[in-house]
Amino acid sequence: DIKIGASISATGPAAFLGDPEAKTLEMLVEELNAKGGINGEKVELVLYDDGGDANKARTFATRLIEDDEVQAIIGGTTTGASMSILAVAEDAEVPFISLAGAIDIIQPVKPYTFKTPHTDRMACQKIFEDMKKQGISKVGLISGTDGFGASMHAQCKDVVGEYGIEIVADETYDPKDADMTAQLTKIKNAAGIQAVLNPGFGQGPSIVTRNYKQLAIDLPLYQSHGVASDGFIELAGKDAAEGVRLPGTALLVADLLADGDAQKPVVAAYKAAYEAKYKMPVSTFGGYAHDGFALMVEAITKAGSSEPEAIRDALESITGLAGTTGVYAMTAEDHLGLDLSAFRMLEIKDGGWTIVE
Amino acid sequence: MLTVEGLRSRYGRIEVLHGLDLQVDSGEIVTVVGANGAGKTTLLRCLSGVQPVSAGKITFRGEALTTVPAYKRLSRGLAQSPEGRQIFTNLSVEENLRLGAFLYSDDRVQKDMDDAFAMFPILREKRNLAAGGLSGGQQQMLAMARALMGRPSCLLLDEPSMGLAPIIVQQIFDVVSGLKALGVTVLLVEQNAFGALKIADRGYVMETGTITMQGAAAELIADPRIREAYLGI
Amino acid sequence: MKLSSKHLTLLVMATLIAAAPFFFPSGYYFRVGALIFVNALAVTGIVILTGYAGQISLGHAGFAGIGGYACALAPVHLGLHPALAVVLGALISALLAYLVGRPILRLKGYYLGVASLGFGILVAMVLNNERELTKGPDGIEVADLGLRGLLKDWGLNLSNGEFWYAFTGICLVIGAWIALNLFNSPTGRALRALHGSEVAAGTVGIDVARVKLQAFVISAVYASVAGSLTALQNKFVTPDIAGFMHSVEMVTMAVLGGVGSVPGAILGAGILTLLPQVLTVFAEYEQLILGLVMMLVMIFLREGLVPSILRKIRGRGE
Amino acid sequence: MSEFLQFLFSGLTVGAVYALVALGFTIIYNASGVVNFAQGEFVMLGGMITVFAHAAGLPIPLAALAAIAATAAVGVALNKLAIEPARGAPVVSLIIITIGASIFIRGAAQLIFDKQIHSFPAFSGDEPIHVLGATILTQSLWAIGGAFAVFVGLWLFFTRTILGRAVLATSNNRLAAQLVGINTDFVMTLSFALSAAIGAFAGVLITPITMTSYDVGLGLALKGFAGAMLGGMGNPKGAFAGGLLLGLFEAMTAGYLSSQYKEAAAFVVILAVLFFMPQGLFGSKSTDRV
Amino acid sequence: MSLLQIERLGIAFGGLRAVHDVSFSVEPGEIVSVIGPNGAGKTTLFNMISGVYRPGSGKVRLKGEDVTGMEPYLLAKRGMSRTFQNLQIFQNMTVLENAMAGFHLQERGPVLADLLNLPSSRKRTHMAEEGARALLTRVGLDRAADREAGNLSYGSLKRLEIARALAMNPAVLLLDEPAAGCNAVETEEIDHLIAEVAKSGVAILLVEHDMKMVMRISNHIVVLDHGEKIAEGPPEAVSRNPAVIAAYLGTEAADADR
Ligand SMILES: Nc1ncnc2c1ncn2[C@@H]1O[C@H](COP(=O)(O)OP(=O)(O)OP(=O)(O)O)[C@@H](O)[C@H]1O
Ligand SMILES: Nc1ncnc2c1ncn2[C@@H]1O[C@H](COP(=O)(O)OP(=O)(O)OP(=O)(O)O)[C@@H](O)[C@H]1O
Ligand SMILES: [Mg+2]
Ligand SMILES: [Mg+2]
Repeated sequence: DIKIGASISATGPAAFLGDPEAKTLEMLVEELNAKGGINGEKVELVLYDDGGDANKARTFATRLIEDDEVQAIIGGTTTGASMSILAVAEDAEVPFISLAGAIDIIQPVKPYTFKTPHTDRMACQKIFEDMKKQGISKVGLISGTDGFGASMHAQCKDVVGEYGIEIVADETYDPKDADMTAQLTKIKNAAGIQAVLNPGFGQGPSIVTRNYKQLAIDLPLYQSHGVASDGFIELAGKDAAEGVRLPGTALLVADLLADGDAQKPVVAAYKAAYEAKYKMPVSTFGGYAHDGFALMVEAITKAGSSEPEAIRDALESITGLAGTTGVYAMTAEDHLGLDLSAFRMLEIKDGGWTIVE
Repeated sequence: MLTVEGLRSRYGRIEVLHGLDLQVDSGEIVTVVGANGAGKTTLLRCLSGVQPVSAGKITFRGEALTTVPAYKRLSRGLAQSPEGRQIFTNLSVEENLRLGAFLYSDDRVQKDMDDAFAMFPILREKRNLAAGGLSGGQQQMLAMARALMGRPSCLLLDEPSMGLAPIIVQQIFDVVSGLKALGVTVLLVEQNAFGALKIADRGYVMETGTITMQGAAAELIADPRIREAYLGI
Repeated sequence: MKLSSKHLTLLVMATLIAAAPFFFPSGYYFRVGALIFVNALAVTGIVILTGYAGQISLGHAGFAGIGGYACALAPVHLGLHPALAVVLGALISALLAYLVGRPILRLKGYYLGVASLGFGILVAMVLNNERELTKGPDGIEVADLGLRGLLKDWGLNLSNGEFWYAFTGICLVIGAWIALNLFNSPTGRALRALHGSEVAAGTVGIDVARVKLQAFVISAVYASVAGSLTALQNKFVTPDIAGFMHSVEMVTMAVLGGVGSVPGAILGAGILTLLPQVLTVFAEYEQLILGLVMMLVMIFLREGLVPSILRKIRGRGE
Repeated sequence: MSEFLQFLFSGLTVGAVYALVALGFTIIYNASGVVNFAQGEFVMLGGMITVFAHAAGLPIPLAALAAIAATAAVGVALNKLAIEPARGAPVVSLIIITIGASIFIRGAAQLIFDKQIHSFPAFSGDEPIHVLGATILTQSLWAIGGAFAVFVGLWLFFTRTILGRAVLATSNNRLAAQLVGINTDFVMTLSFALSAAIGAFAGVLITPITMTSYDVGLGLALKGFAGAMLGGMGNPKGAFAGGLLLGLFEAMTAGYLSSQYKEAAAFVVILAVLFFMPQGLFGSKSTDRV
Repeated sequence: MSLLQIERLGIAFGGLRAVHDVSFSVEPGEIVSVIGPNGAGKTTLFNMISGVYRPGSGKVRLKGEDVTGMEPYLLAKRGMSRTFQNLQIFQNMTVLENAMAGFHLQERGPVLADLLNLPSSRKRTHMAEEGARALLTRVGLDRAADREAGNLSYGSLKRLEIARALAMNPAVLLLDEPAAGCNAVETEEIDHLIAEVAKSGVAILLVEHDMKMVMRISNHIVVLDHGEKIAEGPPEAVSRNPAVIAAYLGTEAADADR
């Protein structure tokens, strides 16, 4: 048997991300084994819930490697957890695919660590690219202080200059805050402001979006990929969400993809299976786990062995693998294998998603 | 009226009452005297139900009381003015008294309160003060008054004269005697054995958890053993 | 009798720590052991503050955070050896405890709880928000302690897990020894006295404010060192270490084991560290069972594990 | 001016949320001296049960009533199954029981419901009310009004009814309370039922503003606790004022200083207040003498 | 210069003048009793002298030094010690440890020595334990030494407080109703103890409602009523003072019967 370990934040502050990830992995393993496994070998998934706690994640990583003796690890919903796991995995030379956003995970490149989600930086780039196209040069930021929001906030500030855009207001909110009108009022009153960007996930962005409408702020509102799910539209309300733009993955707009799109069959199949099994809409984050698992399976199949080093080498050589997030092309220097084209700029129209190109 | 048979009680593993027998007849004043740590307080706590009984039987007005929860005993007619006063320190004096009559909401409550104020005028003066701000003796008066608010038919008093000025001690003993006239039965634990025995009908002497002597109050006062051990004469 | 009970406790502890590895089926158990020891060390500090002196803190994780981040930052920015960073962290924690403790220790009960909570949240917030320095919520890497390498040079080759097991185990025994010393010392008696009655403590000459502050500082140092050890062991630290949940966890461990008892601290830490590890097999039911166990322990062993069990044993003995 | 007004509205909205949670602590605290850390879970249950009952077809008002009743039952169960069996345990042990209960309830909610974020429509629509250039949502007015109503109700309960005083007596001196004929077990049960119901009521009122999910309890409990302490634990006046003030501090700090450190600022204010008034704004000093 | 000198001491709670303009002094070896009706202000007076309350007016002088409003622990260092009307026992400690806590000023030392269990710390603990055991024997609690203090009966706790206060080897000792809760015989034991302590040169200030005891052992009596001093003098004089009889003793001289 092949043992794959996973440490995921199925509960805790990042449960919103981790829960669909855990569900996805469980579903995919089941599917795979039903189809006969990898090269005839069944796959066993050892799944732990680290609650988003880096310290716990490290313990589970140790447990996966030392006690469960897994051949590879997927997981690390949050960046902190991923950083903890990768330290253990690198030490023990076990391939590890992270599901967290930060670029630090794979930069500098570490031999055994890979990741599937786009980086925060790419999301920022995608957004600023779109803004630039719209002729926007002065933006306000309102970010969540959780890991996701803070990390993206930092990356956005880092790259914003490249697009000739200036940040004229910079506010934050706590992920549990109930009302952001105070921050938004300040942003609204910032001189020359042309658009607002809200990095964050969970209920925060929904509240921001509602408050945005409450204050009748008449500027384009950009959200991050952190809210790329149907739930966001529902929570923020159709009215308030109207016109919001965000960088999303193919998964969210499965139906709208062109027929020739390489990702179309993959996202359609995943979406159908997941929604049938769990009776809830897919989310971008579950998609990360889907891709991580697909990469791992592909690598093990290609390697024809479950030797860690062979898997690692195989991972590095994967090209053209279509996932929900994008089409992966790993190299020895690039352990992510995605570029900006994987993101699609989406806009909410009439309570649904549309692709803006 | 109140009968105690073979009462045993313990704190954790240490038994402090080793099979007490005691009886109080209706309308009587009975006093219990004994040295520090003899178990007098424990006995009263058993009677009011705040102390678990490990063996023995308590009967009150012909009904078994042993398993009746503490809060129901007042409605059966049993009130206690406990050791350490146990007033509601955060509530006002008036609220303390009102709670003494928690079971009642009729007009008599106000009348009883007026009586209490008449008995201890200082309490009227301090009626709105948090009871914790009272002096020690004033708190003792409040504890006594609160017990009376419960309209007991049998009153358990644990050292009611403690910390009171001589002039008030006298008054307390007068009040207790007066209760008798109202038909209230009293079980009185006192360190002021002399004063207690003077107003009591009968008395018990308690030593380390057992009754060692009992009899008519007058006899006990005269008994040289008692005079030496408890009255200091 | 008193003296021997202290030495007996330490002896039993040391023996258990030394003997347990013989029963470990895999390296992972060393990691769990080390986690238990580090937690127990922090909880021992709570025993001193809450168990002895009766003061509640809901912000002690703040000190753990300072200890942890001292190890992350001092080697990078000050060029300190990580071992010295532990000391620096402890000193900063002690200093902060001294400064914060002076005003807040006047408060009582829940009011002290909320004030210390505020302190913990402030620390967590700085760690979260001062990205330039701390790299924010995602955490920061921590230098290697280097002791393991040193031991290797001396011919003692331990795996990472084994090393941290041994090292934290030794730290715990020392920490427990100190706490047990304190219990039956003049200062310890002063602490417990003010727990009983501050007014009476004052009238026998105990400088209540000062002694309380001493307990606060000592317990802060415990938390700080525990935080440092966590960071060094993980070679990574996130602001969670200073989070409210971590503070609550410490207090819970202390109360579960028996808040005035040093062996209780270890047992409480052991249980609450192990339990989630065991419960992972129940996946979805983990939280449910964890909550249930906490309630059941407190209902049936209301003074906490060790004191309640001791009472039962003694009860049977007599 | 309109800016200030907007900050004020924001603060009142948030403050109403905190005040509602803070008020929930009052009764159990007054009956037992225990800060019930599961109070936040009551708020969560109020919101979640309403959401799911609504999804199952009940109209919102009915769903809300069902949620309040069910949560009150959970409160009673908590008392009967966990608090009462531990009677006589030290207060810290009881607090740990409530923490255990909060973890337990959260775990159960995650199984029974789900881990998604939910909400239901505001009672009177999403059209904000405009006042001098600032806006406030009608749901905020519901929350503020609800908090005020609960505050008045509690205040009357504790100062005007004998039962309310019996609750205070129970925590002040349980032994004496029994001696005057108070059924302290019943008082405890009642307190848990009322506190839980208030919590659920809060959950119903604030969910359209804050949204809800199985894990919102802890954060709410924390803020409610801080608000209650600022005002003075156990006093409904304190809970109401403390909660509102905390919300206002946060909004004003976010508006005029830094949104990053708004919570820090709020805690600094709490520390400052406690420095001068160690019992909170309206807390009474313990009068025990030596 | 008296050992303890009270000068025009006063305090008010809200509108109530609990103590007003009270002056007197206590010499070494002297027993001064303060008597008066309930609520006269005796305990409040004690609380001001011992630093538990800060006086509203007036001065307290100890060994000639102005110690008004000083914190209790500082007063303790200067030789003042007291017991409480509302018992203040260290419930979480054993009887022996309660008494040992009384030796705090003698046994305290550097915290570091205590943490590391240095010989100096052990020696101090040992010293306190010896002393405490001797004192417990003196008040008749030696057999209860290892019991949890919270488990003692009321009367025993009173004595434990006296032992703890004596442990400090005080120059001035304030006793607030030491005999409350004790029967006549037990009261006499306490009598002897107090007299003995006084004989060793300690200045004793006593509040007590047991007139027999007060008359027996006091050198001097101060009578308070409504916070003011209404009489003062040797026991015989005070007990015959009509104002004192009216306010406090009552006409029925109950004690005479005994
Ligand atoms: N809470 C308790 N736990 C353990 N033992 C106790 C407790 N309370 C009292 N005792 C013990 O029980 C015995 C009887 O105590 P009790 O208080 O009944 O005596 P008492 O006769 O009222 O004495 P006093 O005259 O001093 O009030 C004593 O030995 C006392 O130490
Ligand atoms: N903190 C306070 N708040 C309000 N009133 C107080 C406070 N402390 C004392 N008093 C009042 O001051 C007066 C004096 O009280 P004190 O305790 O000194 O009397 P005492 O002479 O010791 O009486 P007793 O003999 O009953 O112990 C009392 O009327 C009391 O109610
Ligand atoms: Mg007694
Ligand atoms: Mg007094």
